Amino acid sequence: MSRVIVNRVRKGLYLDSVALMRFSRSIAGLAGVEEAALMMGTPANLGILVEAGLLDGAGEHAKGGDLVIAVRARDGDSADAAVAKAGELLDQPRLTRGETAAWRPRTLRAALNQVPEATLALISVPGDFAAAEARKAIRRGLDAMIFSDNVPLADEVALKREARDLGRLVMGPDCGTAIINGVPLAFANRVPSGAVGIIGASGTGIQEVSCLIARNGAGISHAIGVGGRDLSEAVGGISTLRALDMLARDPASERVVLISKPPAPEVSARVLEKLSGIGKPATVCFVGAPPMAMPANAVQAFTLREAALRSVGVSGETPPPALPPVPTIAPGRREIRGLFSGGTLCAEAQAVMLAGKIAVASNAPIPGAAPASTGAAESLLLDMGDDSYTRGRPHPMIDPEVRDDAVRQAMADPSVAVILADIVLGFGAHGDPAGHLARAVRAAGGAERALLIASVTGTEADPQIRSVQIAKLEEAGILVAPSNADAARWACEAVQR
Amino acid sequence: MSEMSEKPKTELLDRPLMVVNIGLESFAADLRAEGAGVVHVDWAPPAAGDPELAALLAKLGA
Amino acid sequence: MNDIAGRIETANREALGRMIAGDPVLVDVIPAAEAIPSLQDRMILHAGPPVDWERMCGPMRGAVAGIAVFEGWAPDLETANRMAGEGAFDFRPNHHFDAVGPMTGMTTISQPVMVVENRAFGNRAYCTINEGLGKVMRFGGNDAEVLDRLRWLRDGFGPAMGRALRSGEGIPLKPLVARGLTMGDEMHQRNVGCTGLMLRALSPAMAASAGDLDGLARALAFIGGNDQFFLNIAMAMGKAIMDPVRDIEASTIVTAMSRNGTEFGIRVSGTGDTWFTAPVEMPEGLYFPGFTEADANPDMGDSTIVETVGLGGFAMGAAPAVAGFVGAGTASEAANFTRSMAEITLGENPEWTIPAMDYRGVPSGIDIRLVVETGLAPTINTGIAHREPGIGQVGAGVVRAPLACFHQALRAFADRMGVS
Amino acid sequence: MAAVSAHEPVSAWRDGQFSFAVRTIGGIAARLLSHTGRGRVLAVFGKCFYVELEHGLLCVGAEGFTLGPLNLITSAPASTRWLESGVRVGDAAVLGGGVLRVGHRFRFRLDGAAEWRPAYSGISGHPSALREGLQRFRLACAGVAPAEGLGRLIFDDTAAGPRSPVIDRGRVAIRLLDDWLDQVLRDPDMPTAQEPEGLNLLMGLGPGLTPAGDDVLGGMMIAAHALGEEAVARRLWRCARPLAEKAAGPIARAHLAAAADGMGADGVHRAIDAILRGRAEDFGSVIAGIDAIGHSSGWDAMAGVTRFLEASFHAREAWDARMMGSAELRHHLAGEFLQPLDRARQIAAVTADQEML
Repeated sequence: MSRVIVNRVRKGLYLDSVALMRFSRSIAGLAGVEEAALMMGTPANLGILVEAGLLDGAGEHAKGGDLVIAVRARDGDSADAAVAKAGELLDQPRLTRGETAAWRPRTLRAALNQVPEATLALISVPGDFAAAEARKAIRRGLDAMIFSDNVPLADEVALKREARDLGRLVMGPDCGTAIINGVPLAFANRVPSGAVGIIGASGTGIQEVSCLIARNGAGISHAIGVGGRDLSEAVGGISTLRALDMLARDPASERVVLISKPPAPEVSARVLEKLSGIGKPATVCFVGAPPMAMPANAVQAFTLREAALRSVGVSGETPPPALPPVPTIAPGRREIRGLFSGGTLCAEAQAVMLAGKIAVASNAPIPGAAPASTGAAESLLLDMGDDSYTRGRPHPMIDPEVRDDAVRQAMADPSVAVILADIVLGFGAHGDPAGHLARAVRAAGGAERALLIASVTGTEADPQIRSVQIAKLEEAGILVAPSNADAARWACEAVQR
Repeated sequence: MSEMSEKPKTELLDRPLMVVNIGLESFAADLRAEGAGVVHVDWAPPAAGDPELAALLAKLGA
Repeated sequence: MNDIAGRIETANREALGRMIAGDPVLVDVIPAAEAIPSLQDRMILHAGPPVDWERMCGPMRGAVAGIAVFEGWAPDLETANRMAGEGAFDFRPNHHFDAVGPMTGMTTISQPVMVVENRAFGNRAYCTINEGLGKVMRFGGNDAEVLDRLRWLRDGFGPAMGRALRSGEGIPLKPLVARGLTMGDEMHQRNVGCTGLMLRALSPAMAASAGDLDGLARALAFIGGNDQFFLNIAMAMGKAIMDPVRDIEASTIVTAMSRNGTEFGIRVSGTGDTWFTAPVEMPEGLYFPGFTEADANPDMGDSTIVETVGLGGFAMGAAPAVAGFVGAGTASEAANFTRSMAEITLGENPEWTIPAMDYRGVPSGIDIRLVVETGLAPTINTGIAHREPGIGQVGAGVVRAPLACFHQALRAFADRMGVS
Repeated sequence: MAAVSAHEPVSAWRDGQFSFAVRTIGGIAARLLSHTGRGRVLAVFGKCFYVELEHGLLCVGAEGFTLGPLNLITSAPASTRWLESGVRVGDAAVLGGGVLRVGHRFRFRLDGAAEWRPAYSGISGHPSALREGLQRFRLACAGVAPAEGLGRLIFDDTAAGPRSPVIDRGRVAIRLLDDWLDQVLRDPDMPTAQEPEGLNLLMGLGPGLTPAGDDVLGGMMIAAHALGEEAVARRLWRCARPLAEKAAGPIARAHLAAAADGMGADGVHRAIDAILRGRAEDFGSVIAGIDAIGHSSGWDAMAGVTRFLEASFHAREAWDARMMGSAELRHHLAGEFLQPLDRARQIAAVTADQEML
């Protein structure tokens, strides 16, 4: 029966022996506690604690003026509970000195009293409260960005209809990325300001396009996230239409890019009709959609990469870089396994593969791709940011651990030829996602293994610094493609060779 | 609540961004680091999360 | 649904307007029977929402026995106690008779009451004279010394102060309180500034209308020696300001907060005369040397009418010395109490400003919807009385109004508005 | 500000501050308070709180608090609980103009305070009085000394009674110190090289704010001063001081330093006085005085005192025997006070007592 010893040292705490005695007895009586002592940390007393088998590493360095709480208990929990109780007993009401805590308003209303010139409410409270907070914001004349997900659809619809009547913009819900007046919000990247205005129904879609634009020497005026369901039939594109109005009037935005999954037919008609009236050249990228009729001022792009290039005037047809020389893939290996933290990046990879005549399945399938559950297709692309993975766990962009198991499984699967992974940088994302993936790959080890191809969505100005992240991936033998679309194309080439 | 209607229409894009951050404190910290105007709200569910009272409050325009 | 919100907003704007427009003036000191015609013989008004003899705390029982002997309804304290138990006295809240009273808050027919008239609306409010420090009726004191002092107030001080006030136009209280705020008073736990200003305002007229010099000297020494003399005037002022704000349909503004040592009660403009009550909480504070929490009586008194108009705990930003005194953190944190109360009030009082907070007005108009939404209950700077009658104050601290009162009020208000 | 309770002089309360008179000041505290200075509150307990000034510590107590070298006895009501009245660790302490200000609430007026120093009533220290006094004291406090701490070392036979690691180590330390004292008292100019072992076992031993072992050493040094053996006290302190610097907190060190100057709690001095005079009737109040000094620290100090007195008695007796050269004298000395019959009963009573303990 393993016994646990826990010590806690309270620096410079004075208690008279009456109190010490009382506390020791009350703790010794707690469930699971075999012996407990509270003594000043003098060498002599430490000697006693050793003899009584009560001293551990923490207690050893106590000095004469410190109080040592020493507990031996049946198990860890009762030991910790006893030490916590001792702490409680010791914490007489102490008024902490220290500088005055700046007052933080408790509600939006109080915040507006403090800062009347506020223009945007960034809301990241739990889903079932987010719509109510957004409603308060738009009624107070603010626009709202709802980062929270799990907002009921009916709430989104009612909220956006009221916003439309009030002439306000609601970004989201589940809007992870936005850039307003050059300021990155939530999970955005630090990109130079410029003439391209982006409207996106997805966070990572905006990040990939804005970073590619930056890498091509241009910049962003604003990036407005409208949330994944805005272009659904139920919502009817209210925020997209509002965003188009805003960019139409915005002098800084000379060109517009619209990114989303294929919208419902009548919604896309309404959106394209509005787009035709903005009086500015536009690029439309409904990832996974077939070729569609575009208004005169608009051109269709089929991948995020193409949309970015077109929006900076580089024609989409420039030949993409070819797959560099790679070791030939073992005959048994046929499958491509995609592990994505970004939903739209997963969609774009599916689009590229379908165009490359490769059968694809996904837990978030685009038109033409098979649902993951059927297992029919050889290649499986997973959107690991999907609710099924993030239930009760942080998003993989925040905590890459979520993806480690899938990487290990894919590395161990003899039928997998290529493993695709996206690395997304920027504010809010993990401090070193590439380093994390590299460690997971090295840990998986194995002499003969699948080809690993990744892309890094980010800029040099991001906290994680894109070039540093690329170096870490290449050190671990991971091939790094210039964009998510290129990585997918390289995977196809590698498998078809 | 009481000065609701007279508030002038603020245009998001044509004036410096000033954010009221309600929820994750890290977003406010990032915004402050970027030099953007932000006030962080120490938010808690209305009526301490009691759904019945919260619903009443909403109907009573709180 | 939106018209409900609109109606509430309009009603609250009216309520806040009346609060700010109030013009309280101290005009007279007259016997309670003359000021309050409905106050009958053997009727004892007490602080707080209604409470009967069985549920009264120690100090209040002591005060009842004492005042019964004072009014001659009982020969001695034991008989008075027995009579009280047998229902010989009619117990009513001060608030039901346009009156307020500190701690036990005894008001009976022959006691002199100070009269504050709200010149903007013509209503009047009344409060007995503050007896001073230590063993006094408001803390349940009822021995000969206490009763003698009450007799002197009835026969000597009261009439003298009344004569002085009647000889002039009365003393406007808003500007006086405004100056008190700049002197570090918050009008609940600290009235030293306003007491001084009141003494300066009263003394010339008291001297001019004085019957004899000894009487005058004793009267002026009585005011000068009691730092809390102005408290009762501030309370009558609070009552005079809030009464016109009562009974505004669809208004969610709190018009009274009060405690009787057993229960804490609030009244709301839009719900008529109903008291919404919950068990009173124990204050957290610091005790005078020699006393500890074990000696404390639960919170008591109508003095929270001061917080209701935005002073006391709401104006803590003006009184850093009080924050330290009531053990509510460091002096520099005093302003946070005012900011916190600004979260549950609809506006600020432009005439009562706090220099240390860049002359921001004290938070005014407590809205029950904001209290329930934020969970921030009104903060009250309260004196702590000894559990035994007649020993007096043993400390001071901060106490929060129980949230349960506000939940009840919100539900009742919603029913009345047909919202469920 | 608000009113003050009836029986507290209103003068104690003025505008948010309590101001009390200091009635008596301990010898060491008086030295600290003789000049201006700043410091802070180091620790707050129920009945007293410690203030750390530049040159040392002082301890502020209410009416009826034990007299002692570091203590200020003030006019604050006896039932005062400093924590509940707002004294906090870290409060600023400012000394100047005859007033000690603590935090923003308290002012202690020093003018007119009496200084307290231990006083002995012409002790002869005659061995026979000393021996009888010791016996009477042990009889009086049999069964009263608490189980915690080292109080039970007052009695010769400590084998009885519940075992504890503290007592075990304490007994070993005391035996070593007894031997050292025995030699140094017999031969004062014993080479100083010989260190009093057992000190490192004793210092910092046992529970309590001032560990029991420190109080025992303190008692020894105080008893040494009482018997005019300042040199022995100095030698003890020279060895114990570095241990105290390293092991003990500032409060324990301050009490030890005072004991090294021969000053301890009033109760200890009264006990020494009564023992040396051998007077019987004082022991009731003496026991109460010892009990009033913190939980066990009064008893721990008396353990040190009795050990030192015992050692000095044996050394004096050996010296007399050597001088007189004959056993009869020893017998004569021993019997002088007690009739032979009483002696037998006397010895039986003492031994019976110890089993009962």
